[in-house]
Amino acid sequence: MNLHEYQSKFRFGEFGIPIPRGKVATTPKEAYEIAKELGGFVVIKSQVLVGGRGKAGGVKLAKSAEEARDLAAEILSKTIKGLPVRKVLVDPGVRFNQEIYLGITNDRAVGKPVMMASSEGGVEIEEIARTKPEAIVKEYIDPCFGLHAYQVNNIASGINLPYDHWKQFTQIAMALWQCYLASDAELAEINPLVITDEGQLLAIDGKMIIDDSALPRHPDLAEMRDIEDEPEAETRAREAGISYVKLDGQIGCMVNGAGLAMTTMDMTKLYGGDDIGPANFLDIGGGASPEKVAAALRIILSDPNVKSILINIFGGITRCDDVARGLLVAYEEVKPDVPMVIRLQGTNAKEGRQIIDEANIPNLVSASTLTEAAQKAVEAAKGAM
Amino acid sequence: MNLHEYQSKFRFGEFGIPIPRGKVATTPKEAYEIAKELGGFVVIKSQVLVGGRGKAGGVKLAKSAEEARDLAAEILSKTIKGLPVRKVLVDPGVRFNQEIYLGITNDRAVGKPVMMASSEGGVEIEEIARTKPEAIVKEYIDPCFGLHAYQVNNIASGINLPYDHWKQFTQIAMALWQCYLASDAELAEINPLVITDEGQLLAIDGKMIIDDSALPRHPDLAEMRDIEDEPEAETRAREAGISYVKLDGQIGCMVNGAGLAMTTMDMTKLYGGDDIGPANFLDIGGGASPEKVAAALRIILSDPNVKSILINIFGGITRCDDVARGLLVAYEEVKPDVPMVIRLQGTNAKEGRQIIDEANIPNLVSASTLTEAAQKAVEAAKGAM
Amino acid sequence: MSILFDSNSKVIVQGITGKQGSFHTKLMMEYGTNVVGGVRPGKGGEWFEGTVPIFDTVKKAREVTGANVNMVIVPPAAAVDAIYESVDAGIELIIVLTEHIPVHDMMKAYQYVKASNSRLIGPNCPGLLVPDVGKVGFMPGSIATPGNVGVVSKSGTLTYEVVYALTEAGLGQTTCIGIGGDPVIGTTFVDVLEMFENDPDTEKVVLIGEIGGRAEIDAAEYIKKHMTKPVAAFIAGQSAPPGKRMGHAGAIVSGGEGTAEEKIKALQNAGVRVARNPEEIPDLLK
Amino acid sequence: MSILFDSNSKVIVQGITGKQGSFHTKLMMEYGTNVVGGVRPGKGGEWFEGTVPIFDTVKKAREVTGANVNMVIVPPAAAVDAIYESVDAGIELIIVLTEHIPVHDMMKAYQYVKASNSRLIGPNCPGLLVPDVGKVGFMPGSIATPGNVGVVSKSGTLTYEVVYALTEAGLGQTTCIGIGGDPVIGTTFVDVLEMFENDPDTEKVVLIGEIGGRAEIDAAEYIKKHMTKPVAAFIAGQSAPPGKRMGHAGAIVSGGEGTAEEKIKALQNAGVRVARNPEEIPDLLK
Repeated sequence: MNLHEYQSKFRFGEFGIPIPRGKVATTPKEAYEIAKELGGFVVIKSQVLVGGRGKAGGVKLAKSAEEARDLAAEILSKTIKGLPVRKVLVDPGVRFNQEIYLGITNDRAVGKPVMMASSEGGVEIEEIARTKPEAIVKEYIDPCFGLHAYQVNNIASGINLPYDHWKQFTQIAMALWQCYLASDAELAEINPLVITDEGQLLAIDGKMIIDDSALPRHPDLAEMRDIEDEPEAETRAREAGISYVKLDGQIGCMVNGAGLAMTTMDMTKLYGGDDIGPANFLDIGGGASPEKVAAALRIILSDPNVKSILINIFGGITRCDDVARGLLVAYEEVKPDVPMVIRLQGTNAKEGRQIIDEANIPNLVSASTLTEAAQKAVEAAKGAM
Repeated sequence: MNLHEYQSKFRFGEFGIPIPRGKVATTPKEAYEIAKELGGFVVIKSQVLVGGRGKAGGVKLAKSAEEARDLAAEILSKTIKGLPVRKVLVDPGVRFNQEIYLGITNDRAVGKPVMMASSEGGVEIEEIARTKPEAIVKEYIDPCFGLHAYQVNNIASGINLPYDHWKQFTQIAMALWQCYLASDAELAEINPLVITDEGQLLAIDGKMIIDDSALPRHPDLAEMRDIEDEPEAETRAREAGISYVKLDGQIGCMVNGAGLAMTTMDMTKLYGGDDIGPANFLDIGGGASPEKVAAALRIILSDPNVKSILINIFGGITRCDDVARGLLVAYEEVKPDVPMVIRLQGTNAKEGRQIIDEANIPNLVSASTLTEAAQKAVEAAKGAM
Repeated sequence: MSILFDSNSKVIVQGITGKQGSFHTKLMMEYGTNVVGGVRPGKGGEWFEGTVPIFDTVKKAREVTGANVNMVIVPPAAAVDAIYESVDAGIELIIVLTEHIPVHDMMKAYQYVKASNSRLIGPNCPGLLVPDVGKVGFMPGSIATPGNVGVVSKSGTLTYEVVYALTEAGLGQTTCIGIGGDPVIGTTFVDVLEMFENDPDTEKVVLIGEIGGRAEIDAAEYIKKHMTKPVAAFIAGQSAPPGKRMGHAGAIVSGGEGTAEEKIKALQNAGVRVARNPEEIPDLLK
Repeated sequence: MSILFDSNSKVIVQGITGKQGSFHTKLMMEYGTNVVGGVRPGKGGEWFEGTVPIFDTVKKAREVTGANVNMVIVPPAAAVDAIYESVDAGIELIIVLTEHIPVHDMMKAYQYVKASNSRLIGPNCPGLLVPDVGKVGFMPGSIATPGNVGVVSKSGTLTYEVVYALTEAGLGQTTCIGIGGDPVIGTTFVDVLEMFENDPDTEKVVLIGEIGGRAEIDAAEYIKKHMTKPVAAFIAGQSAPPGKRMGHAGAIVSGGEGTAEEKIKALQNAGVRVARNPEEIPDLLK
């Protein structure tokens, strides 16, 4: 789960990391009040869960409360990468002379957290990795022993941080580690951490990603999920216990298993070419009760781009005849009007296919291989466009 | 640092371990009030930092508030193993049907904490180890990973605890581990942990020893030190940065280094025989400034049993001539009237001895070997007895 | 022959009394797996299906039965404890099916397992299957048949799909293993490839990967340097957008890393035949 | 020859700019020890005594100087971090002089060192000395002389006492080592006895123990089973009462365990000549 900049920074602040004293506004008037309180010189930052806000005009400097109000109005009316801006963070303006990157993430291959830093902050770490990899300093953190103070020294030394700042840098790095740990974060990143003209370190932008699997033990973090800022279908899928990601294509997919669901998407793209592709990722998980199939159908159909539906079930423990029966019940309930292709394979596939065929539903056909199913779904989508 | 029973139990309580709702009394009247509040049936427990309180008559059951008052008066007038009883804990009486031992201590050889339990609680663990070692179940705890829930299951299974109690036992064991950890304890022990007639687990006696080296980071625990309950000289020594332990003999010892200080004690015993021995352990540490030597002299002389003083300094980094000069200054200040033997060896020993000899102080003689010094100190003590 | 599991393997099931645990244990026993015990605190002394003894702890189960394999099918909050318990009890092979273990917990447990003599498969994996010998986990027994192909995969149903396709094409398997779709897992592609390379009965290998992480890149490097046996592969998620998690906790392209494209390129560069479609795999092995 | 330290050893001092650190480093250099660097964050680039470079981190110090020994003489709150830093920088021998490290911290660090390739001596130890070759720590150089006796001790000044007595009696030393008086230490009697047993130049061994713990009992067992060289010993604290800590954090008889009596008995039972008085030791070796 991604946190907004303001959520990440406020949380950093709770762990003792110095952050600007900004506040969130949802209207130009609120932005005006905050800016006035902060002395007029502020930065207005759109709070949307995508990268590249700056380039998209979602971050602006204001020299007065009036200007802040006008810029907030402008930004609040924007849509950035498909997401309407609903909130802005109004932070005091800061003059600084250096931008540092400091972040912690999980290194999957090593099975350890890694702290990364660079004196070339202010751009994305991947950008630094591409353009100046030698400017990135890494310290792997033993998850059983935690971040050692000496490791922060190695980092400070590695990025040539003047010694005057080491003490504060150590406090910040340790606090970031504690915050990462206590939040079950996959990423906790300060970028940039600036050295202000007054010689203080300050976290002026921040980002956190929380491990979804750990949310049950962090109700406070789970509450931070901004459901306004994600497609409504994803929210509903999560509530139904279905794994769903909205995509840009035309073929709605319903599959059991994440790997097979990705594969099914890939097949629609393989046979669909440049114009046709998957409308979504959808894994209904183990079992396939009529209720779950119906919920999945409704979620898929809530996307107006969907022109056909491809249902691909590999019956292992799940029996295909059960799925077929479940689908017929769900069909009656949802009454989808787009063409549907169902492919059943594995345990009791034959019986399942027979049930579908005998139901004789005009817009529901079955297929025996994934290739055949994908080709049929592509054809159907083309016919409906 | 040893904690009193009530300090240990109240701390256990903070970590969620069920303890009796008792209170501490320093007067019979207070004991009466507490007993009345608790319904009359109470146990009065002397709070002194020694073992074997029960056998010494320091723990008594009362059936009424009046009896509690009288028993408290009796116990508060006692001296147990040389320590006057200044406080009693008044706990509600509890009826129970099983006594369990549950403790965590550091295993030095393995370098890990070890949790120990036994269904034969209520006596000291060393007693169980002697009489019924197979009744002790151990689980080593990896200090980096902490106590695992499964280890508590192993213990519960090992002591044949009925499954009904496992859930509560796990909560208690985990809480004890957290308490041990958060307190930098060397020992955290519940003995006994009883199963009450109502089927609940309850920690009716407890003991904690805190690692002295960790006290600087636990000001709350450091404050719990009961200086009333230790010899005054030990309190003063600690304040002066001197390591001192009062003993029962007649020869006051002043030595640099813990191992050498113990050895010097041993020598006075070796040559003193059954009647003469060390009056104290005293390590003045590195260096030997006149102030420190003077403080050490005063601490030694505060013990009225001291009949002679043996000063044994091995000059390594410390130079013996410096020590000799320091001693003369301290001597002038403290003016001890018991015979003193000083043995200087190592760096600049010759010069040191010359300084002592030239000072020509009637009750201060020097010796060149430890054997000679010990023998002279024993003779001097005998002469003064 | 097979890898990791054979007719001498003795399996206990931790979580045997749970709904999923009992269901799958029955299927495993029907398939012929030597299930020697179950673990469930408080049920020690009882019997599963009248024939399999239940113990309170893994330690006891191991002492009594001599089990060397523990299948862990307990809720996520208890799964990591089960890993430590298995390691400390001296279990050789720990197979964790449980999904949704927090990755911080898993990183710690991973370090612990790595320093031990135990091997961990998973978490969040379908387990393994040795045709006609036994299976530990979710894989349906009906889709597999004995042969000379080793199958290793991050996925569940996609593995069944491929194994089924192999069986239909007359290509039997030595061992089918799902290593799991979580970011931090106990056994990687490289570990399994090495075992297949050293297994005399495995002649060909199928690798099924997906987007996220760089395990497939490491596998490609290993194949290039050390493998003599032919490998065919499929990488799922070619049409997945960056920054979005595709079901599996580990299936995410982040910061431009972990795309299907780079994985396919690396594998092809190592001489692996990469299928565009999992149904092509049998042909690529012929 | 000596154990653990020889003329090829390159020493860095962590805490070189402190009062104690600089004082002892000078003495070590005067004695001929090859001190190649110092570590003090923020002083990187400066020089100690005009000849020894100071570095911000152990990593840098090791990279530049090739040091294999780190002497740690920093405050207790920083000492455990220095151990991790030394291990992670690949230092072979870490000698920690610092006293009053909390034992919980030390237990964790001990596990870390044990799993690594580094050896730790201490904490709370006087260090080691190889006569006429070098010394790391507090031992005064003047009391020692080269010879064939290996000395290992839990103590500081008591060690000096014994080494001085040996030297006075014409018995030189191969190596004198103080392993420290804390409850949890990196190198035990058994470790050092094994090294002395394997060192061709060490012909006789002196062991100086004290009350508390069971390291001397373990040593006696080792001597009985494995040692061919004669061992003389002294155990301090014979007159110490139970339950009282005698200066050293580890010097305490608790629960009837760790008495001088049982240690002496075990050593005698292993054929060790135990002195009643440390000044007797040279005679017991003759």
